Amino acid sequence: MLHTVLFLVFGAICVGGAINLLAQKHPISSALSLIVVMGSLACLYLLLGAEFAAIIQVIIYAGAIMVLFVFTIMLLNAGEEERTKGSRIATIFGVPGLLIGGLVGAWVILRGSEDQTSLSVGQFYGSAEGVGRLLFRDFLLPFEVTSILILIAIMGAVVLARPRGEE
Amino acid sequence: MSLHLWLIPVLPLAGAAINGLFGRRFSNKAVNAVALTFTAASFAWAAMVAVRFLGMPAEQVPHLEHYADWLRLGSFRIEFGLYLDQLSMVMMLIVTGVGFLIHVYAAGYMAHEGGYYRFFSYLNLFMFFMLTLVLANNYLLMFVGWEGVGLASYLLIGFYFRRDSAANAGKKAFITNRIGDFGFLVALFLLVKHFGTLQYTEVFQKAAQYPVEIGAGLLTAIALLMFVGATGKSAQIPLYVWLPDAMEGPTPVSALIHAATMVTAGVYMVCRSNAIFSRAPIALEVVAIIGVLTALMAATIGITQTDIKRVLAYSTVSQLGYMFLAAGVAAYSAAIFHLMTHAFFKALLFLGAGSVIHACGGEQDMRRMGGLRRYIPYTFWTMAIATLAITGIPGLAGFFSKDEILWQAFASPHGHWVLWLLGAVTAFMTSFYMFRLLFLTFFNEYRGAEVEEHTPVAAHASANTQSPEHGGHTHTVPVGGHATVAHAPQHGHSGGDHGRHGAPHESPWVMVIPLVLLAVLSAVGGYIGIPKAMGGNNHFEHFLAPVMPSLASDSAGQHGNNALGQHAMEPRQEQTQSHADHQTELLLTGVSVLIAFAGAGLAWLLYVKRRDIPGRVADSLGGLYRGVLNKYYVDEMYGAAFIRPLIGLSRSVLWRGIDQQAIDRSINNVAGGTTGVSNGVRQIYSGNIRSYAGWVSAGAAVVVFYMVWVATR
Amino acid sequence: MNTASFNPYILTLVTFLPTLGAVLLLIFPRRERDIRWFALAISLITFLLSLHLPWHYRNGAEGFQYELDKAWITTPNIHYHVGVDGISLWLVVLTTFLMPICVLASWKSIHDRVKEFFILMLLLETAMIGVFIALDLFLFYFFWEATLIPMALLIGMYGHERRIYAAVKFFLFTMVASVFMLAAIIWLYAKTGSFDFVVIQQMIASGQLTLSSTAALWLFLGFFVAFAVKVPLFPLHTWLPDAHVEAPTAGSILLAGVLLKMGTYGLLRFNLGLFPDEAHRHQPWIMALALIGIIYGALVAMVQPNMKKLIAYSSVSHLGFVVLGIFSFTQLGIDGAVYQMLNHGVSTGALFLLAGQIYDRRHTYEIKDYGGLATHMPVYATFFLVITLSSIGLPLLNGFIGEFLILAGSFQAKAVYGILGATGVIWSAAYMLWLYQRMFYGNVTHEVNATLRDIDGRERTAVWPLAIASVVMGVAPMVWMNAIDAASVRVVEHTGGQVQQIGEVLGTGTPTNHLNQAQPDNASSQPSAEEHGR
Amino acid sequence: MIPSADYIRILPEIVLAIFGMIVMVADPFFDEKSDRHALGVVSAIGLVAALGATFYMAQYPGTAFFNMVRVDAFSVFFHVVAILVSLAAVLMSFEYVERQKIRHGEWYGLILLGTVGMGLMASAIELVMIFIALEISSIATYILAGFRRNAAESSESSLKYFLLGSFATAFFLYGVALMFGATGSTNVDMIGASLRNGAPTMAYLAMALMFVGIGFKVATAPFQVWTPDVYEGAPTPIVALMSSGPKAAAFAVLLRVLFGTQAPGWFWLVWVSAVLSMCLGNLGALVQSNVKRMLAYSSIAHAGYLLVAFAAVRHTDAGISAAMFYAASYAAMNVGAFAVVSHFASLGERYTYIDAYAGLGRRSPILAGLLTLFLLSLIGIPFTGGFFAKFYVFTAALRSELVGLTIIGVINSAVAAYYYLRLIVYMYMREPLTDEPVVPVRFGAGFAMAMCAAATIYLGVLPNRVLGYALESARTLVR
Amino acid sequence: MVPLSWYLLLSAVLFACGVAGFLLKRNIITIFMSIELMLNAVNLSFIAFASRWQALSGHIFVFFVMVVAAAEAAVGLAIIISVFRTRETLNVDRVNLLKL
Repeated sequence: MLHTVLFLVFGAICVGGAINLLAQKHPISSALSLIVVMGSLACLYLLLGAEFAAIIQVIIYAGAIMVLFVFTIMLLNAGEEERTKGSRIATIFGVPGLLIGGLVGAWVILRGSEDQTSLSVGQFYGSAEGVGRLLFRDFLLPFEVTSILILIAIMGAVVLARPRGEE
Repeated sequence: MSLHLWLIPVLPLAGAAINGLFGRRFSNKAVNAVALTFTAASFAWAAMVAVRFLGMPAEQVPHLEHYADWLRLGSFRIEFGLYLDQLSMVMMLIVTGVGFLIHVYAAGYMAHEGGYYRFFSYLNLFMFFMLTLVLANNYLLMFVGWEGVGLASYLLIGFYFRRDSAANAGKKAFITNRIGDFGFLVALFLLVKHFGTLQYTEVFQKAAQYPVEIGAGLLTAIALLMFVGATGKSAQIPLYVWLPDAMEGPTPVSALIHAATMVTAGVYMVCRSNAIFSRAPIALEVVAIIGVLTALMAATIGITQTDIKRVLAYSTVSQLGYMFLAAGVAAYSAAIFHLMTHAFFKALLFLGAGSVIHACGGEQDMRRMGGLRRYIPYTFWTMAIATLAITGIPGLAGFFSKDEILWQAFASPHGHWVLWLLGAVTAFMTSFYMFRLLFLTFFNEYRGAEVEEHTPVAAHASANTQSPEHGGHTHTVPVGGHATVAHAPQHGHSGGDHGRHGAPHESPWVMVIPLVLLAVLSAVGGYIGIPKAMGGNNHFEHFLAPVMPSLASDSAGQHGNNALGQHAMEPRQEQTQSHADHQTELLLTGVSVLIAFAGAGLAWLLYVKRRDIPGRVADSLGGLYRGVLNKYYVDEMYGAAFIRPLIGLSRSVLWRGIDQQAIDRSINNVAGGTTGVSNGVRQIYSGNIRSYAGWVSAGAAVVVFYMVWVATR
Repeated sequence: MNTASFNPYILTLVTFLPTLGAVLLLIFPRRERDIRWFALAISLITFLLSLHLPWHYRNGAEGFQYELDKAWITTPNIHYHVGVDGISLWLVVLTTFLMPICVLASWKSIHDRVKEFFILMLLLETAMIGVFIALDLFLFYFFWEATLIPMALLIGMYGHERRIYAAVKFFLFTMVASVFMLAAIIWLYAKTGSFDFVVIQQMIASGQLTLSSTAALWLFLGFFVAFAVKVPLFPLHTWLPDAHVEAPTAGSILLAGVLLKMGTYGLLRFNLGLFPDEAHRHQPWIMALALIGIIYGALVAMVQPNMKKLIAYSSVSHLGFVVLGIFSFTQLGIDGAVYQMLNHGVSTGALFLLAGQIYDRRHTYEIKDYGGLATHMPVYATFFLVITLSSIGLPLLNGFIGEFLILAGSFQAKAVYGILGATGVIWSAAYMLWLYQRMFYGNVTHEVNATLRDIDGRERTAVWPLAIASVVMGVAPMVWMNAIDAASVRVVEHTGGQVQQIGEVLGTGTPTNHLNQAQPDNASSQPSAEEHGR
Repeated sequence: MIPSADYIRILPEIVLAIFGMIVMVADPFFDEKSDRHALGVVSAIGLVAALGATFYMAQYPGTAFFNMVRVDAFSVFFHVVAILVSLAAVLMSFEYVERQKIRHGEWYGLILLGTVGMGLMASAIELVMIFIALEISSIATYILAGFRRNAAESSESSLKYFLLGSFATAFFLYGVALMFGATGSTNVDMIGASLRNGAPTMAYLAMALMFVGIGFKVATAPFQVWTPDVYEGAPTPIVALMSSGPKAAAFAVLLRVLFGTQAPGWFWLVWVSAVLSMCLGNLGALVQSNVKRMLAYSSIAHAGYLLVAFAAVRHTDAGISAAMFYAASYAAMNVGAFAVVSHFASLGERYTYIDAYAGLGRRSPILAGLLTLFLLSLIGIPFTGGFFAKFYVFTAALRSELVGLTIIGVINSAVAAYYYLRLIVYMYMREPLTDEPVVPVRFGAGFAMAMCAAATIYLGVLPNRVLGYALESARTLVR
Repeated sequence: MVPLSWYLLLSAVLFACGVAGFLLKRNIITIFMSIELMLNAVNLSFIAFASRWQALSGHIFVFFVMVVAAAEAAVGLAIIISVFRTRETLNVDRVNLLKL
């Protein structure tokens, strides 16, 4: 029962934030609403017993990534976005496509889970310890490989964001 | 035993080759020597062969010689092989003999021409092909000669190729012949398809298995198609148009090719194929009718022409008509007989005309001649003989042959009195225009200088209007400068070096001797064929009989099988005899003789006594006269009906229309369309990220939808 | 030498010697003179080597000779399988024979990028020979495509004003068409698992591979289109005039002399060889197209203002004859067709050669720019005359044999084909003689022409062989025919056509009313066709 | 506790990573002026070493790191392709980076590290692993695409590639998530096992979304739209790289996902996508006058041809081997073409428009000859790799009775001939606009071109070995 | 008791919002944010499925996704900066040098 309520609340916040992200003209507001979404998602993770995930969701996403975003927005002092008529395709093909795809997907999801596996708080508990075991044993290779990914990202950031002229 | 027949055609070929390849470095004498030697040798060998042939026992006739296979595909076999029987022997002798004489004549006539070696190598080449034609032992080899002589005449007519009229005439001759050859070819295809062979012997055997066709059948088809070929080669309606133009060639050529030999090839072919023709009465009828009509029509034109060579040309056409008339009434031997005599006197006439032209320095218009008998007696007398011969004055060659034809036209089972009548009318005209020629040329006073306004329309202007250095009457004498250039026409229409002097003069002896010899031949040539009616017993016919057994429609059945047998002539005898007797024959002969004299008389009246009449007649007849004068506008008709439309069609419809518009345009349109589509497609790549995202998500939607549909299907 | 051991490799040698030469040419000679001489030498050696083929060819023997069959690629199962029969034998020799002449023809006329030119020529030679000797469909297709590029480059690099248009048109026409052939070949492979012509032929003939009627139809068309464009058959011929007009002399010679033959050869070898029944089914309209080609080509040729265009259209007409002969399914017809291929190679090749020689002097192909040439260039005029005559099929010259046999054959097949085809003899005479008159007779209209010098030693050396060939081929056809006939008889038997036998011919000869004989003769001349049809 | 064999099974990646870092670290030690050729050489050596490592790895087939990667013929094949492509890219960068004044260290480092991603894509059998590998190679190429920082086109192409790329990645990831939800596993084999007994609808949905993601990476319609822009703007060596290496790897992933999991129901998807790609690609290219862009369109079309092989489901091994062969030979000829273009484009990539190529056959016969070879191979003229590639594909299709698809493909390849030919025509039949000499080819680019030419011809003349190996690996894939 | 499908629906909605954002927003950074939103949506379904299958691996995936997202963010923002440097705009519709 409580679970349901919490789900509805955070779910509502999520959706609201997402929609707000779309609705807002100024990137900053969009960024903030995205942070809201992430926060409430973290809560939903908790509901699903994913402590570890919830935490890093807050730390990495809300903490690191979104800060980076805001930082960039400030750096480029991006203003209100102008509603240019750049692309008809996006509206006449993209949006209907999105709707169709979404509906079909939703239908599948509803239909796909006839078994109605319903979840409740604490029913499944993903402890950091368990995650750690799994991560450093079965998923060792991906974990190591992500280091390369990060390395690439760093290099890229360095190369691309370095101001002009100094080659 | 082999007679080495191959030498006869090959010797001239050798001559042609030598002159053709190396002649340019030779002196005229050397060229002469080569040309004459090889022709003479060929003639000599032919004569020897003839002698030995006559000595042969009958069962060895026809004498076949096979040298090599030209084609051997399965059972289909074409030989290089020669075939000697009475018919081909006669032809061979005529060709080599007359040919040799004309070579001699030409040696003198062309003495001052450029391109001497060319001329003689062509002439020899012609001899080769002509001999191949007459000696071949199968139709394809005959066709070789057939086309070959066409080629030779093309080259020789176009000998003065710098004159467009000459070039045109040559082309016209060749193409017209080709039209005829088309018929011949199809005939050959029929033979191949149904007889599977082209060898004379086999073809005749197979043909002999067919009865005489009532109605039109295979043989009729073959015969008619062959006759189409003949009309081309022998200048019969409707394909005669090339022959008059062929007079553009040097006169010896006209004599040899367009009078004596080549043009008779058609007659030879019909007679050679008598085994087929005799079994196709309808075809025979057609031949006879075409023949007589041609004779008549040509004669009428001949009356009006004023160019001496053209008169002779039309007379040739009409004489050929006679031959076909004979062949058409299945009197093949008569046809060949006339062919022979005609070869003599017509060659003679042309050579004489050549000598006249030579004398008048290249003049060909009879209206500018006259009174020449004082200047060139030999020519005059020989030509007089020839004229008498052709008009059929008794005692001369033409008399017997022509008389035989007329008689057969009347009496033969295939004959009819109408044919005879038309023939007789033609005979009248013949004698009229021939004597007209004689009188205009040799009598009265020399009109060399002045131009007389005798006929409103320029007679031979119509023939060679395109001729640059010859404008109608006023025959300008060009600067003799390019006479040194290899190909300047001398005799044709422009007085060359030796055409510059006033008074006409007799030709050199090399030209006169052939005249005399031919005169003798045309005088006595007829005596080998005196018909029974006149106490002779047609040796010639008996001689040829084995080659061309006649079979009247009724007795075809029993004679079919032994068609080639020796004794197949008795029935013929009784046929003709049964039809009519000597009295009728003599009567008709008398009539025709009278006609001949009448024509001569009229000519004498009009062109010696009362020379004002022709003009008035011409004026009074007006349109008709002009029509005849312009050869019934046949050339123009052909031009308007076939040639120009064809060219127009090809250019505007086929080429511009279909090729460039329809096909190419449509292809280009396809290309253009593709480019258009391509430009349309490129609009997808608009460069806008959100559009791209739109495409992606739309695509994703489709994919998702499809997969889910598959899943839940 | 011990020919027995040599035989299997002679074809390979002949084929790839030019390539070798091209490679050497790429590296070794620098000066243009050397390049020319080197190319000439290579092509001559190739020609001499190729003479080994007819020399040691066993006329009687069945099937292919000088055969070499080596597995080359395992998946797909592609073999290097080459060999010749009486048909391809002479086409190979024709190719090698024309090549030195082409080299001579381009001796002076090519002065820019000489090395590339001769390299392309030699590569082209390899490809062309390969087409004729390949017995593996894949190999065939490879060589087929390989001829395309050098030719297109020759046209595009060394041609005249509109060369690019012509080259691209040529390339696209042939490319697009041959793609269908590729599809057909792949389909066959997918079905049979083999590319080997002989094997596939066996499988189809023995019914081991059963083709549904639609499949057979599409396969037949796939091959047919590719070949029809190459031939070229009306209405796919429009690339030919452009290509010829723009191509350099040597290019035209090879294009007319050899490349077009690839089309007819393909029809004969593959369309008849693999799908006899289909061939019979489609005979009528193909014959009709051929006839249209003959007459149409001739008529259009007649009104061309441009010498080379005229000759090009005359080729359309001549190859119409060839197709007519091939699809008559009669021994005579096919013999004639094959022989006509050779003739056309010689005489039209010669015509283009001569056209090129006059072009070198005046740099125009417009007929109206000439006239009266005979006066100042007698030798040239004589050669031109001989070739003209051979191309209009004068007896004792090569053209005649082919045309006569073709027409006789098609007449056997169906009278009307023969008759309509025979009109060709009239047309050809008309346009060729008219051309000759306009160029050589009359007075010199343009003063320039009076100053032209007659053809020199090199040019004569180029023309003589062709002139001689056209005479010899006209007089002694059996030299070629012995080999050809054996092969074409096999084709005819395979396609159930009519072999020349008096017996059956006389069988129809019951002497009754014959004039309206079209129907009975069809019935009699190709009963085998009907039963094949079923 | 982890057997040493496992390390051998990722040896190439290890080697590449090490060399990548070496290069990256070494860069600062050069002072400004000195030329950093050494870096290029080192990374080339690294790639060669990785190649050796690959062959060594091939001795130890099997899975490693708890079913994260599997080494089998399949993965080895794509390892080799990817590494060779990167090698060619590195070689042709020698002069390029000099000319464009680009920092060597990052450039080579990114190429090497990106190659790690490709290698892992080839051998990964775990969706998450695949995802990460995919990201590695993609992110590396995003960055490399934007390397000509003072060229607006470069950064724009980088942006487009990045945004759309991550957009598509999200789809892929969602697919992975749903697949995980549907089967409870992300291991290809286990997924296959569970799908074999009845696939839930969600699996189809997942498959669809993954197809979207990978389809984007391999640029098949309708997810190909980004290709021309990105290729046009990116530095040419990188275009050469990303149009062959990551693409080949992505195809490997697609093969693993479609055939490894024996996922159902995607046949018509592939069919339609193939047709669309061929048509849209070729039609777009027809009127293209920018050579790089033209090649981009053509790469779309080629992806289409490649998908035709996927559709040959009746004879999967034939189809898969055809696809692999196609990927290999396409890599060869495409990289070769781009190598020539990149060399000819010279400073600031000026000469990428077709007019610049007029008379190249005269100005620099060698370059023109090579480019012609590659173009002919792209057309599919026999005795070039391109021919056999198409040939196998169509044969496979026909053996599966896909006559219609084959016809469309064949017609397409005929149409395509036009625009390749156009370039040849320009090179040989047009007169050059300038007579300024073409920059002579130096060792690096020369070697790259030679390598590609050799490969193209080798695949065209003796395709046996490669195709045989492809067949073998195909069989390992669909055990 | 919340049925699993609710979570999934929620994640689907969020994903859709992300897509919509990409399609409709003009500011490059916002677009990038919508991509992040999509990733988050995916994460949610991972977590949900994890608890459905009682499998921790789902959580691991979330971890990796975040890592990747971080990397992407770093690179992406760098790219955006360099684009801004050259084009002086963040409006995606104005970034269209390369077209057709």
